[in-house]
Amino acid sequence: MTQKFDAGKLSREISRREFLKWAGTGAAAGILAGCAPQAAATPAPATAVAEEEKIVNVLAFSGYEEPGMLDSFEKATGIKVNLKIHDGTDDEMIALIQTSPAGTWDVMTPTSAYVPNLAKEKQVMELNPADLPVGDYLKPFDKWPTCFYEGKMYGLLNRFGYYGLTYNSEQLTAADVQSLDILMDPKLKGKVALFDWFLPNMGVVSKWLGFNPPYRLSADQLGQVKEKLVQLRPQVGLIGSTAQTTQALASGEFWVAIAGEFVQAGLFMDGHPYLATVPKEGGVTWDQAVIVLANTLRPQNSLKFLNYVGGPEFQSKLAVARAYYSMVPNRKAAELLTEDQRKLLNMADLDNLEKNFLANLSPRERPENIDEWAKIWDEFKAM
Amino acid sequence: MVEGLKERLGRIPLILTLALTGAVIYLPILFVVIFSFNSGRFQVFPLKGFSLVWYQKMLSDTAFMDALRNSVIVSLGVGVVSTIFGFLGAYSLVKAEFRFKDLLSTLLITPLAVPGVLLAISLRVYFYSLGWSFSLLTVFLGQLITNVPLALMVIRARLLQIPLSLEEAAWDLGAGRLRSLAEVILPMTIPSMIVSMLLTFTFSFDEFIIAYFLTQFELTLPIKIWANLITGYDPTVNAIGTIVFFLSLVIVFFGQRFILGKPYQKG
Amino acid sequence: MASILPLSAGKSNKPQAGGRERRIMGNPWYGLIPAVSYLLFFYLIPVVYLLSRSFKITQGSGIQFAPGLTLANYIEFFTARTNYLAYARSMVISILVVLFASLIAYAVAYTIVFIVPKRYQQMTLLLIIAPFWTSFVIRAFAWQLLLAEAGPVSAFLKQVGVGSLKILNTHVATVIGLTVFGVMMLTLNLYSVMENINPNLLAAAADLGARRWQTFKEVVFPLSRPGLLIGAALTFIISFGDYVVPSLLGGGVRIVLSQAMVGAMTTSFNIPRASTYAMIMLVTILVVTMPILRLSRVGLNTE
Amino acid sequence: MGSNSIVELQDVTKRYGESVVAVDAINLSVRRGEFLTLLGPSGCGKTTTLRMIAGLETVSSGKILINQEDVTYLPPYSRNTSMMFQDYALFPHMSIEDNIAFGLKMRRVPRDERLKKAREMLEFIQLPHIAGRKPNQLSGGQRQRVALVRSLILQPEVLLLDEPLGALDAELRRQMQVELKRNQQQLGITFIYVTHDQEEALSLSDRIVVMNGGRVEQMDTPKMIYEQPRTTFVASFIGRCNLRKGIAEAKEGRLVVFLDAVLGKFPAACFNGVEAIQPGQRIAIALRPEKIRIGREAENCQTKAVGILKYTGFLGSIVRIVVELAPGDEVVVESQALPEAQVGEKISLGWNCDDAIVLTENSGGDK
Repeated sequence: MTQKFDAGKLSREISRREFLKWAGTGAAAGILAGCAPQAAATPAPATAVAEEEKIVNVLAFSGYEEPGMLDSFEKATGIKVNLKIHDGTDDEMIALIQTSPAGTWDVMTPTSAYVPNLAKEKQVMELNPADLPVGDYLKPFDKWPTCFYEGKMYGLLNRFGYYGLTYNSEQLTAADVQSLDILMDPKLKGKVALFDWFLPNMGVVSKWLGFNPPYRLSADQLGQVKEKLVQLRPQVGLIGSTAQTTQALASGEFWVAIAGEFVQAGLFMDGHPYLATVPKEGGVTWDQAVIVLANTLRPQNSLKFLNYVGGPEFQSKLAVARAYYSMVPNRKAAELLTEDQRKLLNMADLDNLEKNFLANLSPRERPENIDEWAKIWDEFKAM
Repeated sequence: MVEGLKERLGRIPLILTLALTGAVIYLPILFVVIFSFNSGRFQVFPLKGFSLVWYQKMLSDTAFMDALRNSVIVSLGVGVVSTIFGFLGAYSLVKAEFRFKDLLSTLLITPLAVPGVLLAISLRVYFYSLGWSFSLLTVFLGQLITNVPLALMVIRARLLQIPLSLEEAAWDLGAGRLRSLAEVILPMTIPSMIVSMLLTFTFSFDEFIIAYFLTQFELTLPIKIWANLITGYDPTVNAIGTIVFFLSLVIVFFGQRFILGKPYQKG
Repeated sequence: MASILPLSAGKSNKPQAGGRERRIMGNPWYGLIPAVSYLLFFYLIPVVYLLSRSFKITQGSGIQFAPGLTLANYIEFFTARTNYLAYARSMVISILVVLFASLIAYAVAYTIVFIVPKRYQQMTLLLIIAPFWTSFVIRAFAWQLLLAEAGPVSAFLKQVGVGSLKILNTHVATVIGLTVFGVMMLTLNLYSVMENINPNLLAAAADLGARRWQTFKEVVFPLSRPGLLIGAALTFIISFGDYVVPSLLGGGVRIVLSQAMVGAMTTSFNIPRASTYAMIMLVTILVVTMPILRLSRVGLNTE
Repeated sequence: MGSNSIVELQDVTKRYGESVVAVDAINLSVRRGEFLTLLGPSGCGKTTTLRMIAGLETVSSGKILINQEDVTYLPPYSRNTSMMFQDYALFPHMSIEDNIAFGLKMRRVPRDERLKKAREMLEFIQLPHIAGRKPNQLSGGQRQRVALVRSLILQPEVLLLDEPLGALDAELRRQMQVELKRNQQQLGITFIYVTHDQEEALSLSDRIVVMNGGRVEQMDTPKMIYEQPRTTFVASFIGRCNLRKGIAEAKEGRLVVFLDAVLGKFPAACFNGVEAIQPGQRIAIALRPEKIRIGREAENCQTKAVGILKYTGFLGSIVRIVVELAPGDEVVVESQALPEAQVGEKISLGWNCDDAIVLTENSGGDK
């Protein structure tokens, strides 16, 4: 479904007036207004720019909240980071903006695939690459296509990774997982675990069928994806949340999952025999971009924050966050990691990353007919 | 003799049910406690080894400590305010007479029959319409909805046990309404106020869905736990769960005198 | 007993016709001001406002409404399969939970009151309800890990050769999770009514020739019915409205009503749709629990 | 009403809602220093009346005067009356001395002074050793005494007692009755006493107000109430009595009463306290059991009847017997000696018309 944003209408808050009229504007409203916590009437932007409150309100996926992540930023700038960790989907993240009074959020971290649309609707602030540490970024992340709209930059890539095969190295060899076809192997019956999130899984299946780009499919091609899923279904023993899937692999009951470093690295570090690879058919990437909302009251603070989270210190910590490991686009950050960590994250050879590693990966996009995709997934699960 | 034996045999399935129910209720808690001491990150058997690492992590995690502090602040506020509101309301319900009293009494307890998710969403829309920002204050206001009626019911039950003649005796001996309230009613209601505080504090401390919808940055403990569980399978929550469980056991056993205590015996 | 009629405050507080009589000690209704005004502004108005939105449709974004009233949301609810399936699931789950929890809790409470020796009774009850005071979210999550196909319960079942457990992410798991909660709640309610049964009544029944079963059927059960009914009503309300357990244990696919409601709010941010679910949830709870509560005569006015 | 009346009720009415009338326009005048008892069955309005005097109950209409001053709308704490409650209403969370000193505390008497006064009160009831105890550590009699002095500490002019002996067992009750009466005489305080126990009322009171259905049936000294009840209700409520209804008729120039049952007929001439009975009027006859003679003694009586002895009960000083005159028509008799007849045998009864009390049917609210 498409998110319709209209900042102008929002700020006018028609419904609010209508509501207050309805509730009676007498004593009731008086009492309520009297004890309203920092009533969030939108202040004039001019004054806001002149003297920004020393805070920045951030809606991010997990990792940012872990101990020590933001300390040096807060100390250096004196800006307090108000952080809300989002535990839903990108669509919900965007919806949350709508359910909060205008100007509540300054920064958020959606999948970059959502950025162009947000830019088109003027929900996000344009960024100047010169203000940001993109110069330190590895290729091609300095010019990651989905961070741009009509040639202008709106998002700063923050972390990324891939969906390939994560496998139990005691049960399967590297040769076994060369191809996605291994998923159909009789010995893996009931041993395949999948995340309950249709876009990456179906993207990988699309690649399996040789469709490239994987998220722009004809009705016929989508039908083939569905058919492939139906064939795969008996092999799949679990479709669960991140926690469940990872747990399932750790238990040794399941041997393989369509996933990359964000699952495998954690398992590996905890001593479970898991490795990850991109099979020959390829895989899809995942990523998160940092954006500044167009109606922010604190653009300067937000830019400082973007500079920090794009910088080496933060990125190197984010790469090995407790929540999940990820690859990071800042070369200096990668260089701060240990040799082992880089190897684990497929970032040992930074110069040839694009050529060797990314060649076979397609960016995770948002298909036009996303509802149909979701429906197929639901049917697949219900089988 | 045969009859007695049969009766005694008839008890066995009942005792088994009790034991089994107890086991099932404690199973998840046992699970949490065990894995809070397991050095491995994932909650799978076999265990990796004994470790206090998750407790250390918990103590050094400022976000958890902030959430704990926020929860304590909100729950204390909810406990105190709902008990005060509950006491005043219960006193009036017991002592005053007015039209539609039955209707009002019923309305006052309806929040207990409305699912939290519904209250949460309605307040989210409401506060949004009023242009309020979401904070601990909105969580506090939201959680009061169910806790004020709860406090009111607990305290009212106690007030109904106090013979009216005691207050009348005080009036007769020269006390006004407030004086008799302070000298007679209040001291006799204190046990129920303690129960009310304990209950509302713990209900608020554990409340998830209202807090989830009504706060922005200031997380309460259940939201923090939820976020960690959904996104990061972090065993630190096992450490927290274990500590919360044992602390509440202590509170429950300390408070049992009040919670299950015998009602007022006539002087 | 006309002479004590007005004294039995709360017992027979019939609204005084006219209410013109002056009360010498005043009429301290004003103690209700904080609670009532609070609930008016933060409960009644928000809930009524939310419900009223169910007769609106959005215009543009979810917080702006087209003028006029409409039944479109209700029509949508009753014609879209996903919606009425969600409703049916909520209903079936809640009924099953109430049924199972009532049976188990009844046996548990009965055992505590009539079989466990007197001095251990309170301790046993406390042990059964103590988990009430531990984090609901953590417990629900622990159930998720326990019931997982890769979890310990499944491992145990495999060990004993029963086969693996495939119930997580189905509503079987939801029913289990909610039943455990319902058992605690019902046990507490049932204990308090059963404990109040005068033991002389049981002795009298036995003396009059009733067997244990007959005593139960004729004396214990009728006297404990109010506790059972109240507990069942509360369990129904919680099962029907809970969001956490169906989300953590039931999987995200075959959603229940509360999940549909939260989804309408968070994913599509469609307030009218969310409020339609809210209205339907509230009406259902009212229709189901009112007769139960009436039957057990609870409520503040008739204790 | 003279100036020696301390409490006066003028047309005092208490209504609950539209339909229930608890007290129906009663008039009372209580004399200074007297022991006045409100007597009646439960629900007759006696307690409500007492509570209206105390100020614990509003008056629907009418007026209450204490010392000629209108107190109808004064709150209880502004009236110079004190109440002693049926359950004593001792504050369970306070010690005995704090309970007794409570009234003084409300008058803001300093702590030392009020506790001294409380101990004096405890001396007065000879219980100085219980000062520090809590009410639930006392016996029934002790509680009763404490409640009494708690009410007396403010030196009220009128003490209102709401069945204060109701919770005690029979022996203690008699003891406390004596003590109450002695205290009242010693202190010279006006007592308004509510009870449903007629013996208690007869033995304690200077005057008794018999109430029924919210109305005053009769207000008089115990002797007059017993001997000359004015209504069938009073007659049957105070002491035992055989009550028979009938009709007065003119016969041979005299009034004769034909009773509905077979007790017999009475010549009108010997009726007590009856001013004007018209022929055709429905009346009632009340006969106290001790006025009926049996066996040989019955022979000299003005009216005689024969019945079957149904029951004999030995009560110590007297014997109570029941005689059936006709199926369903039984008479209770109290005599000093056992009857000669055996149960089931015929026995003759007799009485003099001076001993019969004649009541006109409209002379009181019959239930």
